[in-house]
Amino acid sequence: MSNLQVDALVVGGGIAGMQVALDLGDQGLQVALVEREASIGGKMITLSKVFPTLDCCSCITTPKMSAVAHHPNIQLFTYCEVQSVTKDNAGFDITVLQKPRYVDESKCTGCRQCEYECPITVPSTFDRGLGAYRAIRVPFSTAVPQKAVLDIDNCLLCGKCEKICPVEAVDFTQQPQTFSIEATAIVLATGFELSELGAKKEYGGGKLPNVIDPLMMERFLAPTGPYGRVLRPGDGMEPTTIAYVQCAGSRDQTQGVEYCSRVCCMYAIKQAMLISGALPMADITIYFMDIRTFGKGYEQFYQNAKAMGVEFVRGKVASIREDENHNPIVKVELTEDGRIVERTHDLVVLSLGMLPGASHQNFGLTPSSSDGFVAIPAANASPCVTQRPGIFVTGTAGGPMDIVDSIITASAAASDASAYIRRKTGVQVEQPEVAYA
Amino acid sequence: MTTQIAQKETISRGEMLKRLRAQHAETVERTQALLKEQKRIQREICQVMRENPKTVPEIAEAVGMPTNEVLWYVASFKKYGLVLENGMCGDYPLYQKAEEK
Amino acid sequence: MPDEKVKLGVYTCYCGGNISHVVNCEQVAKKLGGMPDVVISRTNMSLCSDAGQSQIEQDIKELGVNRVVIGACAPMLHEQTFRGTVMRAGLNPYLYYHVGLREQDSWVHANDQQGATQKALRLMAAGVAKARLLKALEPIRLEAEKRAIVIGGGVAGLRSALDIARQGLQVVLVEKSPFLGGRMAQLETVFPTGGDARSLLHDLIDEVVKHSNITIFTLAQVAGVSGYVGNFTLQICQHSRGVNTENNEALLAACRQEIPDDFNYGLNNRKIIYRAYPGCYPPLPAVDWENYNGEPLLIDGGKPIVLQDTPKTFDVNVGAIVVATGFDPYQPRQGEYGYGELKDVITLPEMIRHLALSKSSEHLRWNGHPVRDVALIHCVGSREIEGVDEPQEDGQVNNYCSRVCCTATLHMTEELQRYFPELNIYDLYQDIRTYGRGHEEYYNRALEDGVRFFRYHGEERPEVTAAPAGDTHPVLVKVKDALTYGEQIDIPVDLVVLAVGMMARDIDDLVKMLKVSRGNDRFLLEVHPKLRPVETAVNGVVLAGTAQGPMNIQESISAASAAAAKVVSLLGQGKVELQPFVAAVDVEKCNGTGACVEACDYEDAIALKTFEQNGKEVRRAVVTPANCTGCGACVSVCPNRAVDVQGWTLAQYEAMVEAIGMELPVLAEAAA
Amino acid sequence: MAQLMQTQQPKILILATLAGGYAGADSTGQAHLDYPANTFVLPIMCPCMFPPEFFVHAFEHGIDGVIVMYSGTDSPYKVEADGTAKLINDAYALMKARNIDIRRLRLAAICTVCVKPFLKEVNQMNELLKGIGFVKSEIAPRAPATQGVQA
Repeated sequence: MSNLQVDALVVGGGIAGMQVALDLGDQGLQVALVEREASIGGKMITLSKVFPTLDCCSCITTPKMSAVAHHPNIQLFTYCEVQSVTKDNAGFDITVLQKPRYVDESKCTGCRQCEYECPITVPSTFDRGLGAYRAIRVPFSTAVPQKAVLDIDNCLLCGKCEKICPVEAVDFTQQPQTFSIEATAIVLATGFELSELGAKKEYGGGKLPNVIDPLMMERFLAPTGPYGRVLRPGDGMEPTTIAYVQCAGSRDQTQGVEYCSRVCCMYAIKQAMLISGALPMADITIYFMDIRTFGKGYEQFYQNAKAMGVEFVRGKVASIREDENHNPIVKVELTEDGRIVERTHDLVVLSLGMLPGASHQNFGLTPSSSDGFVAIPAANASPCVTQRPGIFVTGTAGGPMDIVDSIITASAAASDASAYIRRKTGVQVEQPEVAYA
Repeated sequence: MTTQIAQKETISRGEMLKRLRAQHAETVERTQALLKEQKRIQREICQVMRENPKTVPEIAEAVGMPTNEVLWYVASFKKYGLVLENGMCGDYPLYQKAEEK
Repeated sequence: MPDEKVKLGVYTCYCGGNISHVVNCEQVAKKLGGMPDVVISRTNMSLCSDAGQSQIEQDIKELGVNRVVIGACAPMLHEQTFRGTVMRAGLNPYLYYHVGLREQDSWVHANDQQGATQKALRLMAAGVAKARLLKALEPIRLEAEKRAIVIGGGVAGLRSALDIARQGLQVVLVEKSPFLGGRMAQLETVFPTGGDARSLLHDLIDEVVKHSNITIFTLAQVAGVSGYVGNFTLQICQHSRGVNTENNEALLAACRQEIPDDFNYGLNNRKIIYRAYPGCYPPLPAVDWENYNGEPLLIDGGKPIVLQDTPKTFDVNVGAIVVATGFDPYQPRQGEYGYGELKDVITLPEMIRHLALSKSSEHLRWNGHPVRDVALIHCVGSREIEGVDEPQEDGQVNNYCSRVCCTATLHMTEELQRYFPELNIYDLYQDIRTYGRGHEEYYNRALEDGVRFFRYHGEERPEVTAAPAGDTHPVLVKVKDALTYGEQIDIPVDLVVLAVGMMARDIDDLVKMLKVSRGNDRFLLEVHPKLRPVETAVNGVVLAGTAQGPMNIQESISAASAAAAKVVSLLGQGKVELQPFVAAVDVEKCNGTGACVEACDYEDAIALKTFEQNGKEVRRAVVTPANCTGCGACVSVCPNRAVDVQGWTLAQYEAMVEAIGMELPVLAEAAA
Repeated sequence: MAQLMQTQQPKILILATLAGGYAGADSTGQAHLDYPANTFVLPIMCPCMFPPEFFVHAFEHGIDGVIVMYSGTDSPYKVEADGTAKLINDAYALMKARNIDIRRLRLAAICTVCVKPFLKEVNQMNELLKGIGFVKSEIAPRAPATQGVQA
């Protein structure tokens, strides 16, 4: 592949990265978007419905994914990783690794015949390991691009997929390739990682089968989830009492995470409401320290959940163990009267927090703060500007935030980046005709 | 993730496949063992469900496997059309083997 | 094209279960497939996905589908998406009709699956009936002004103006008051960086002032709005400054009339010729016309001068409008927590100003006495509960969280301890919401530094009363403290600070002129929090900062930059396209009655014109599309049915109504 | 099948402005509030495009109740408030001429977040129709005079 010259490189194809790319593209700038997974969509596409509107998440995300794929000014590179970056006067020279899909993207039609033919079943990372897919598969139903990818580490090399493919797209000879991108500016939209389920040993996450993380619950609530309904993963029972333990991965110095992850109160409340819809008989308890429903329409959302009968219990959860039927038992000190009680639930969700995504540190582009997220030296003047000129940050790469805030900071980063690009290149960019806008 | 770059033009397809096989010998071996295991478990679970729909704990008891593992298999069978959900027994959904196509 | 046979493609979306859990989509699709002209009827798990869109494209290309009907979520969300889809397949984007089956069917009839399925079928059948009559339309392409107006000169407005200007567009910035800076100028240090508010602000103002693309009007307000995206005309009314560079110092010196200084919330007085604060921009003082008593000023024993306001009115033409009108702090009712009745109860913004004025003192004093004990109460005017908290005069109960007050309050406790370490500080809260990056640290430090916290329930807010005569402190705060198992605690204090929330501003006139909407919380409403988070329903009008809802400075700046990005995308190319939903006259049917012209309320939208037709001179109605809003007032009055709104014709509605009213074949299968 | 027969209910047509009632109906949906399924909301730009005859046309074709949900004085269209009121009054006259109960046609101002008023209107119309039944039971055949009005 020859060198590609663009105005901006966007690293990360989650909601923030997609929005940055779309805004820059709409302003007439040439954009390359690099995503390490086989599909764009990020964490958001795995969610069920989103607060506070309870829109189906896929309905918000998929059109943006589609728009990115079809935008005349955006070049999309999935299953790619940034390997190294060098800077000269003109801008950045970025080396990108294209990982082999073992499927020719230009031929694959996403028909999934290979997936049905593949004999080996592996845990689906899209379903947080609780569902299954095949060693060759289209990553998920609404993936963009809608192309198969082969997981070579779980492959038998039996060749069945190659035989059945009607368009001869399966290609075992693919090799890792590197190519270069020259860009005037870089926008980091590398996102977050959910904190470890087992990070707080007292809570039994990762050991007790019915203590789960919130993204697992998102999958249970999503129509395309692993069970097609809400079941506890320990034994397939429909839970009737479900508890949320708030701040299980945030505001906890013992875990080294002092900060608030901003989204956990709202996702817990949202999930509680969705569970009430899916399992009308279920009792849902949220153990919390402070409820932080600060966004537009969020406090009303919280009050609605209370009115719907979701139980909010202020208290500090000390530990979680299980009984002989694998029912988690939550030991909690109730703030309201000081009692320490044990309450048994069918299923416990640990409201885990946001940790910085690992990838941006790999390129050594720009320093992080003590919290691990990309440092933003002048937050009250330029909230998307990093310490390195020409490098911008958006979404959760720059600290925990919800989808609404990620989208707004994405547009803000686009504004900052395009001003930088115009100043640097001095070129008046001709904008494309946006038909039917 | 391997990062070595191959000189594609100079190596034949057969040679590349050979190399791929050599490079992944370990994972292929592991996966082959896994496939055998998966086939056995699939057979056993489907056997249990053949007569009557069963819950996950019932299947687990019959095949002597942990319930969470059985659930994972059932979920995967359901996704790929081997198994159907058919009613509830208490708080547990019942699963039965789908008709062979 | 006109004689081409209609070939309908009909798509019923599952919406990932949102629709299909209630509506039997398969049955609906099957029935639709049997209707005349329908060549393909499909369902899809998620039609808006890439795969779903590709399916439609494929059908257009391969089956020759030339009318598309989609039943899915609200048209508001995805009508544009699918217009793009059909366009990519080479079909005119207006040969597509969108039926809302989610918000208006599955989500509201969850308990009546059969009814919902029948309704879906009828709505889709109506869509099919309309689609048969759809005609290809072309958007109206107009030249757009490469200039935007930003209304409001606070931090959000300044940031928006700068970001738009940096992209090569012209900007007009209007500020109602005589000085730039807005609410941010009234702050001292700002969380979480601890930077100085006014120096941050002045860095921004400097850039704005120096930028050659930005024209600033202070003392200026919007008096009228006309036009449409790309071509708005705003009437601006600008008051006089009242002084000039030659006479301002002399007039300032001569001015004797003083009023409470609103910059410091009345903590001191200022003259009616004033600068908001030292170093403000513009540096030239201005006359406070609202409060000037009209008395002449004497300069150096010369002629008495009566200050005169001679407002100027002028028009600006812009392509887009950024609304950055900001917020007002909540003003507590008389007697709310003793405010207005007890001198020792003040609001947090007042406290910020008071601290600024008393930083250099050895001890904190208020109302003539030293302050040793101070209580801060959170959520005043926020998180109010209907039926518990007293509504405001207009019946409003502020049931929202104001987002910034928790961290602002804890920031204040830190500032107080910094300057007056001997103070005892009590903090009364419901939930501490220090959510932002670097915010939780304020809470942790306050806990370490001995701030005493009390947690109250929204249903039982603290009470503030005057202490009994002879008490050690003037004020008593009573709180039922959930942290000590509901113990009733009396806290005697010298000063109570109310952490008041943010209120939407009284900008009724502007809202009416712009035709934008407000939410239940009275802040300006975005189209959708995720799809179009800074745009209003009025094309070309975008929101920046706290006019939209509570935000801190960092968030306001992000929102302002985001608004700028939207404006640049819209106007950068110097032209905009409008939807073609305007009146169109069928000259064959028109016989020039002029009823339409009479019914039309818009200037130059429809007029009778004389021209030649088939060799005869005729007088017929002619529409000027750019001036037509598509209201259809002309349609209902035309005796010849010669005029219609394109894309929304009367014949289409009649066909839809007939389809809905029709006795459809018994839905036996749908009922199964 | 028996169930099916029960669902032969009166049909309510709702003409709702995109800037008002239609968005209000969407808001009602977003709040997942239930109302009867015999309601058919059609989006309109502004109700003043409908000649009075249109409503009679609807009643003739099996619609039992019509609610026009407009934006009232908050409309983006200058003529909407007054123009619509006049059209509805004219429609009432035509309805009377055809012996149609004029309560079958209602005008209501519904805004984008008017969830409660939306439900109230729908429920009220349903209550009314329960009482007065299908329009076909009362509508008089087209009189020559009415045709004259239409022409």
